[in-house]
Amino acid sequence: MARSSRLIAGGAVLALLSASLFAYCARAGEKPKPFPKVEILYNTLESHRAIAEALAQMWKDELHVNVGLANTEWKVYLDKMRDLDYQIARAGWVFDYNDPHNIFECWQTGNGNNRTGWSNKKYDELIEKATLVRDNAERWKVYQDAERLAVDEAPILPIYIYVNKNMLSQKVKGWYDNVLNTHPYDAIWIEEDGKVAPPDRQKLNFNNGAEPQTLDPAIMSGVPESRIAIALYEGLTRYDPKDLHPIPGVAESWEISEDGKTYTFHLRPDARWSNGDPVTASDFVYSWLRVIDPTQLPQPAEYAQVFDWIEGAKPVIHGDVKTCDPTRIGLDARDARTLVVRLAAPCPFFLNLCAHSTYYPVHRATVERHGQKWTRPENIVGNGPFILKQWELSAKIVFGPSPTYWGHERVKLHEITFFPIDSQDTALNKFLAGECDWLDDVPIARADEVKKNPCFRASPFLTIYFYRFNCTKPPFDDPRVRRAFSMAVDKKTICSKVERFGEIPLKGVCPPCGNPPYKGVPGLPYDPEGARKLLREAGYEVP
Amino acid sequence: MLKYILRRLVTAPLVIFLLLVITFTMVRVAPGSPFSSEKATPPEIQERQRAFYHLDKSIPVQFIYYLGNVVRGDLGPSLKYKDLTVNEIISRHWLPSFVLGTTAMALALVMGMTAGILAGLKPNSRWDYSSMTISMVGITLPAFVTGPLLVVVFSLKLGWFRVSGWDANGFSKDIVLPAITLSLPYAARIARLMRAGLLEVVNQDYIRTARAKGLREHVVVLRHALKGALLPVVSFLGPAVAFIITGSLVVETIFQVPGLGRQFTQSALNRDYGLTQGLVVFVGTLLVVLNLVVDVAYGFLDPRIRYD
Amino acid sequence: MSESAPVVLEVRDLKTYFRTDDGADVKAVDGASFYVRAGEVLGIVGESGSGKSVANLSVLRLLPEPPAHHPSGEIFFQRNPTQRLELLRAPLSTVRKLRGREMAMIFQDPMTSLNPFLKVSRQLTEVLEEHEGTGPEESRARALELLSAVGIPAPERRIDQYPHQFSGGMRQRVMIAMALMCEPTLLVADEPTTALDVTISAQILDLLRRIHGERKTAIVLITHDLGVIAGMAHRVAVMYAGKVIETAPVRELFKKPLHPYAQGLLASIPRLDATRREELKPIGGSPPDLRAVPSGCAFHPRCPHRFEPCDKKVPPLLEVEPGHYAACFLHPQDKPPYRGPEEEKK
Amino acid sequence: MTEAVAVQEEKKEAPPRSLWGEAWSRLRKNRFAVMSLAWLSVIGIAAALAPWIVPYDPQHQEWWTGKRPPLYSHATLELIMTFSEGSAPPAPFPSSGTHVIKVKKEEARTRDLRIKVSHDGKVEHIELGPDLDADDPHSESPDVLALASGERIVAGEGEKRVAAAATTVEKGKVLPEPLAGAATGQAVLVAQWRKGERTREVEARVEQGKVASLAVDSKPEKRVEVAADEVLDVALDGSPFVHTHLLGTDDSGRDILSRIIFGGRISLMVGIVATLVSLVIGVAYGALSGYAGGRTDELMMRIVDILYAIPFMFFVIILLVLFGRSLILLFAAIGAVEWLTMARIVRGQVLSLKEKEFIEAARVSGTSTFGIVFGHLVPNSLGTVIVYTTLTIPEVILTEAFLSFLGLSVQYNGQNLESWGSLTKSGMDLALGGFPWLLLWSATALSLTLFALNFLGDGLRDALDPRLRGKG
Repeated sequence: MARSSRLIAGGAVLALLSASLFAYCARAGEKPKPFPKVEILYNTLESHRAIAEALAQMWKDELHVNVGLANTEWKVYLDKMRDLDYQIARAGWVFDYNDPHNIFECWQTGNGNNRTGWSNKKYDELIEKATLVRDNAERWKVYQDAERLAVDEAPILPIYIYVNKNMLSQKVKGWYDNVLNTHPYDAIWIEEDGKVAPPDRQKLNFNNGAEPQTLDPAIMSGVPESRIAIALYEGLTRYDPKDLHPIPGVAESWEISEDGKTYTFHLRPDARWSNGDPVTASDFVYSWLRVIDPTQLPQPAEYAQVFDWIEGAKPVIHGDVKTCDPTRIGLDARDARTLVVRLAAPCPFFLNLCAHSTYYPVHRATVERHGQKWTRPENIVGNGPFILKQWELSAKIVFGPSPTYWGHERVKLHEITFFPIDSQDTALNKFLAGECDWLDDVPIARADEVKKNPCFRASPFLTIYFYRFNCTKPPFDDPRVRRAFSMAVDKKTICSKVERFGEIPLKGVCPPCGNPPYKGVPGLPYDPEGARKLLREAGYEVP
Repeated sequence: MLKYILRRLVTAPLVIFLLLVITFTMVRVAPGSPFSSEKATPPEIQERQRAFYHLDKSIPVQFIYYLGNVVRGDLGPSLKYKDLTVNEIISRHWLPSFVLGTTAMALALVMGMTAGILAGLKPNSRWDYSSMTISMVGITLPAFVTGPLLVVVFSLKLGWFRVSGWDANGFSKDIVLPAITLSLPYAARIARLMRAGLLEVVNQDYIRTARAKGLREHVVVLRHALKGALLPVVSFLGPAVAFIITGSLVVETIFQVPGLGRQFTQSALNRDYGLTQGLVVFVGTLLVVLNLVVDVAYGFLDPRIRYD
Repeated sequence: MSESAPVVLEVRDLKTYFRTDDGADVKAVDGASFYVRAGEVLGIVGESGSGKSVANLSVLRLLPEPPAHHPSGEIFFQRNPTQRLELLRAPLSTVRKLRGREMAMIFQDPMTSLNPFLKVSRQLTEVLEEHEGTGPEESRARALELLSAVGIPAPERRIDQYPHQFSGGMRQRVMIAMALMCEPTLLVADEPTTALDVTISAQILDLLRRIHGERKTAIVLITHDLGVIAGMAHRVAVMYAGKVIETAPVRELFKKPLHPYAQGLLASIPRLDATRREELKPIGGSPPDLRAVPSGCAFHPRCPHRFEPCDKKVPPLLEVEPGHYAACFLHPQDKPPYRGPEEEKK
Repeated sequence: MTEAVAVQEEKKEAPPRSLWGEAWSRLRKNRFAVMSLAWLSVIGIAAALAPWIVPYDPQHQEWWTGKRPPLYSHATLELIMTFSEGSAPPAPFPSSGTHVIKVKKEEARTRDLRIKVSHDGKVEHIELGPDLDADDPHSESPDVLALASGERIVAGEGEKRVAAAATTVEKGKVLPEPLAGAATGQAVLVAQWRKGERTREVEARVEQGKVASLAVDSKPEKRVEVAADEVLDVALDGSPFVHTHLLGTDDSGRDILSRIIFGGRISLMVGIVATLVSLVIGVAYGALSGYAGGRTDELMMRIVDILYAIPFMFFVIILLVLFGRSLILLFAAIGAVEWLTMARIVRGQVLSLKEKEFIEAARVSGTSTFGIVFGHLVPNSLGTVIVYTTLTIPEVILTEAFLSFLGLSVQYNGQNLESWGSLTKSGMDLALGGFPWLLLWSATALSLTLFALNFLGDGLRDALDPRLRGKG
């Protein structure tokens, strides 16, 4: 230690000397300027910090750039992103539905989720064009052109594709790894000794990670809420438990018009609310209008823009038309069992949207009778496979099977308990003690221990981790600089050493998704030498 | 005495009003909006949300509006938990905090006073050193270390308790580990205060008088010394009780107790203005009342104090 | 006072030292001897720091040990005609049983010597309950009786009050009542009037005198006030720097003090019976530092008569006149030394 | 014990020892206080000199050596080193133990693998470097590894480049030739570094601890310097350059000892500066309030009561959120909260002091109010203030630890410097996963320091408060 400390001391002196010499030379020379100090913005979490630290070191080692870290609290971070008050900022994107459009639309000029200041007319046009293409394979080609543009200009630094980090008790069956980490409860059952367990032991304890903010599908937005919503409600379509393609839900069949703009849904006759009322087409019209028309909901719906696709809805949602005239919205309950939906533009993934929580129906009479209190356990009426039995705030929410659900014979689970445990350590301990059957996340710090556990299930997750560059301010207004920074990052090391669950390095801007799977373009390579060269080209001094 | 209590109760609303003014401005000046989220919401919708919660008005108008509701006992809506009002959130979370807090405090008193008396009676003895060393550990180890360690030993290894959980009906085995974790630092502090108090009282003239009367040592301690030595403990208890029963963020997080403690920081981090303000009003009121209770208890302990 | 009355308490060559932090000893009492007979009032007089209180606290073993310790000395207490106890070496539990029951103590400051947190009734009755096992009602009756005996008006009402509701004089009366609860054979009054103002002080002394008259309790009266001694004591012991330097029947001492310190003390107080205006003469210098007591006679640095041997040798306590002992080289050194009450009788 | 008190008063007059001198001598007798003082000095000096004494850069990550136990050694070259013929290389070299061999593929980009070989020549561990296995994300530690012919191996006995035939390396088996030479032969260091645009190689042959021959790009050289950030690749045969991590490494391969020393810097700085802030505000406020007395005093104390009712953590969190997470702000925030108690204590002291004669005297002699308060009252209550200060510092350090739990750790100069609190917090998470030393060291450092501060505070109180003398 003594010797190495002397080494350090000597090193520090020499480094200082060489640095000052360097600075002197740089000032004496003419063109190449030293690279300014760069700050990485990230928020609160330990894992974000670990990645930021890794990036800082890589940029320091490979590009000789002085990098600082700025940890901010979540809401401040969001503000800074919105106001483009950052240089490089960490970001993530959880896909709302299984289609590349979900991420590609983000980088269009003026999209609220862009937050990089990057704007490329050609890209915008390509994305617009893509929505008009009905065949997915054809559509993918358009996206690939767009992705090439995005890769080349590098408004973002893609890092990796998440993996689902589920811990699932081996007695839980009918649960399948999938890219949205969505697991319909009507498919799940509990097995004991290789046989289906008796009904009184068909119990699933799940850590949902947070207390739901609301049980009203119209205004819910988060993952914990949607996990509860798929138990309580059912949309026109629902997800196939294995590969998540839309399968009949309340609608037993549908027809799509030639131009892809008119959908005619036929509702199943045995669809019932939990109070026994039939689920009708006008229930859907009421529920959807409730979201579209801002005057109807007590609280504004955060996710209302998912209805933008429906004819006449967009101007109402975005306030361009002040009063909502229901007849001008493309919804038509032709009879109790037929719903006709007209879209403003063909939406290739509209059937996926129909399984989204904002598209779930609500029971009109109940909502009108109880107002804001309709979601209380004593009032709530749903049409899903389960009904709410008990809700202890911040402790647990308990569901039982709904006897009026059209497919109630399929449902095997007798009881589902959702815990709102926000401490991953506590949740993992709870799982290890057998008090919980399924977790959807585990603490990174305990990766080594978790990975040895046979209950651990890792699978690709349709969520990406990336960094945004602020393309409006120097030095990152220069695409060469952005490319250089991207090329100096060893994603492999980050995936295997910083994150440790087999995260997959993300090359382009979009992970494989959709049906048939979208295959992205090759991204920027890991090439420190090339990165240095680019930086020099951009006029910066690189030793 | 009654007059004194009344006078203090009259000034209480003033204290709470000031508290409210401070928090009200602080949360609104703080950067970040309650409605910003990772996925962008169109500005029109955010505008609509602001209007719904009256956040589009000027701050004084908002304040007057809010104050009117508070006076009527309505703490308004929560901005995050959209189905619930602040009144509901507080009323459904305070009990676990309260039960846990009082249990922990009782535990802390028993452990702390025992250790403190043992140490104070025989200063510089083995008893003194061992109980003071143990209480030092209690003070110096943060709850986020002791809590998980207890879980590992008693839940995972021995399987005596559940890792987390809370019985809605109140008491159950689940309370043991969180109560111990929560009580340790308080017990330690009480032990030290108790010891110091005893050492001070034992040198008083009236203790010599008691000895000169030929009283047995335990009578001297329990009857003559303890009451005086308790005074510093009691004045510590005032704020301590308020904080312990309004919940400990760390312990509630580790053991997932559905209490108020976590709401406190979470509401601030979420910019849930309504809940933050409501909690401040609630805890502020509690604090004022508890300080009053402590002062009155002080009066009972020390007959020399007169309130007029 | 008859010389044949039994000796209740005898202190022989008592040394009480306090160990300080740096290991040195503070010699608060350094070889003091005195005794008191049944029914007798012994006055102990001296400046602050002369060791008079410490000596008596040692008698009741009320000093915390450590730091207090006793390199030498014996303290004999006559419990009854047959039982004589040596207190310094007796188990503390035995001494504790004597406290309050057979030896009671009244302290200097009535403001701090009563427990402010307990009602007067509690503090009185607990003595009886502790020693005699008397029931609460009987104890209370006895307490009431004593409270009226010590002159507290409306004892029925006042017994349930707290000490802070009493005036200083009243508190000292309570202290006295407390000391008398078990009818002790020996009462140590440690400067009982120092903290009180003059009129109250006179009342308390009256009370003590009356109690002594009625109950014939042996009293050790510690004071720095010779006037108090003159009015109450039968015999006097003068202490200086932890030693008794002169002891005599009260009249002898007032008539003819032998030690220059006692002479100085007498000269420094106004005498009510003085026939002519005398000038008050304070003693020069200041009391010695007990960690470094002057060699020889501790008083010699302040003594107007000091001469050759004073700073070399410690003068022994000798019977200069019959029954009048003094420790000073001014007096002939061939007199018999002090040997305590037993020797006297022979 | 009136006599005893009198004795003490006399004692003070006789040998003119100051109150502080006496307190100091009493403190010295308190074994715990002395031990605490010693520990605090060690920690304090270490923290003050942190940048000069830490063995490694606390922020430098070496991901391939994460979460290693105490005393773990590994090979890397990242320091500036001067080699000259005949002298000893600048680190323990060679030593016995395990070996790391690097193999380079015949490609433009640097790719490497590490084979850890135990002393008996068996392969203990095979690890792939970045990008070597780009096609398979899950095979980070293969059990068997095949090396194609034509891949360059930058290691070997006396040779720096061995064109290997196809070779298979297998866990638990003896290393095949020509790799085996690396494990047994004499020490040869091969380093590549960048000088300007060129990549150069230095080869140092070490025999019996001394550099026997030196060559740069195969040309003999007497002396050569290699700077840390220029090193591209290092291979050692025989024994590795030993980097010993006394307390082990954390999950990113950073040296724990260095991090703890730097952590102490943050924790102590937060503790001391925040306490000083509270001291300044509290003393001034309390002294003025106590000296003014009457209605002013009552009003000022009422304000303190009101501020007491503000839930403390909430206040700090809001402040941190409001103004960003700077270290300075944390000081101010905590200090601004902690001053309340200080003000009450000082006020109490001043209330009792201001009735004393010397204040009366100062007033009569025309000293200004300011002069009386800060010239007489404050200095005379210093003892109590110092005691309280030593007890406030640990409180503040714990508060900072608590904030770390919330993820509100502080930032300074754009670096994430972890305090003991946040080291303990992150250590706690990892400790549960089977890496106890990650918790142990930081928790021990934190606890011992808090221990010491508390003991010192107690010792000071006993030393400064004569009433407890003889007892304490």
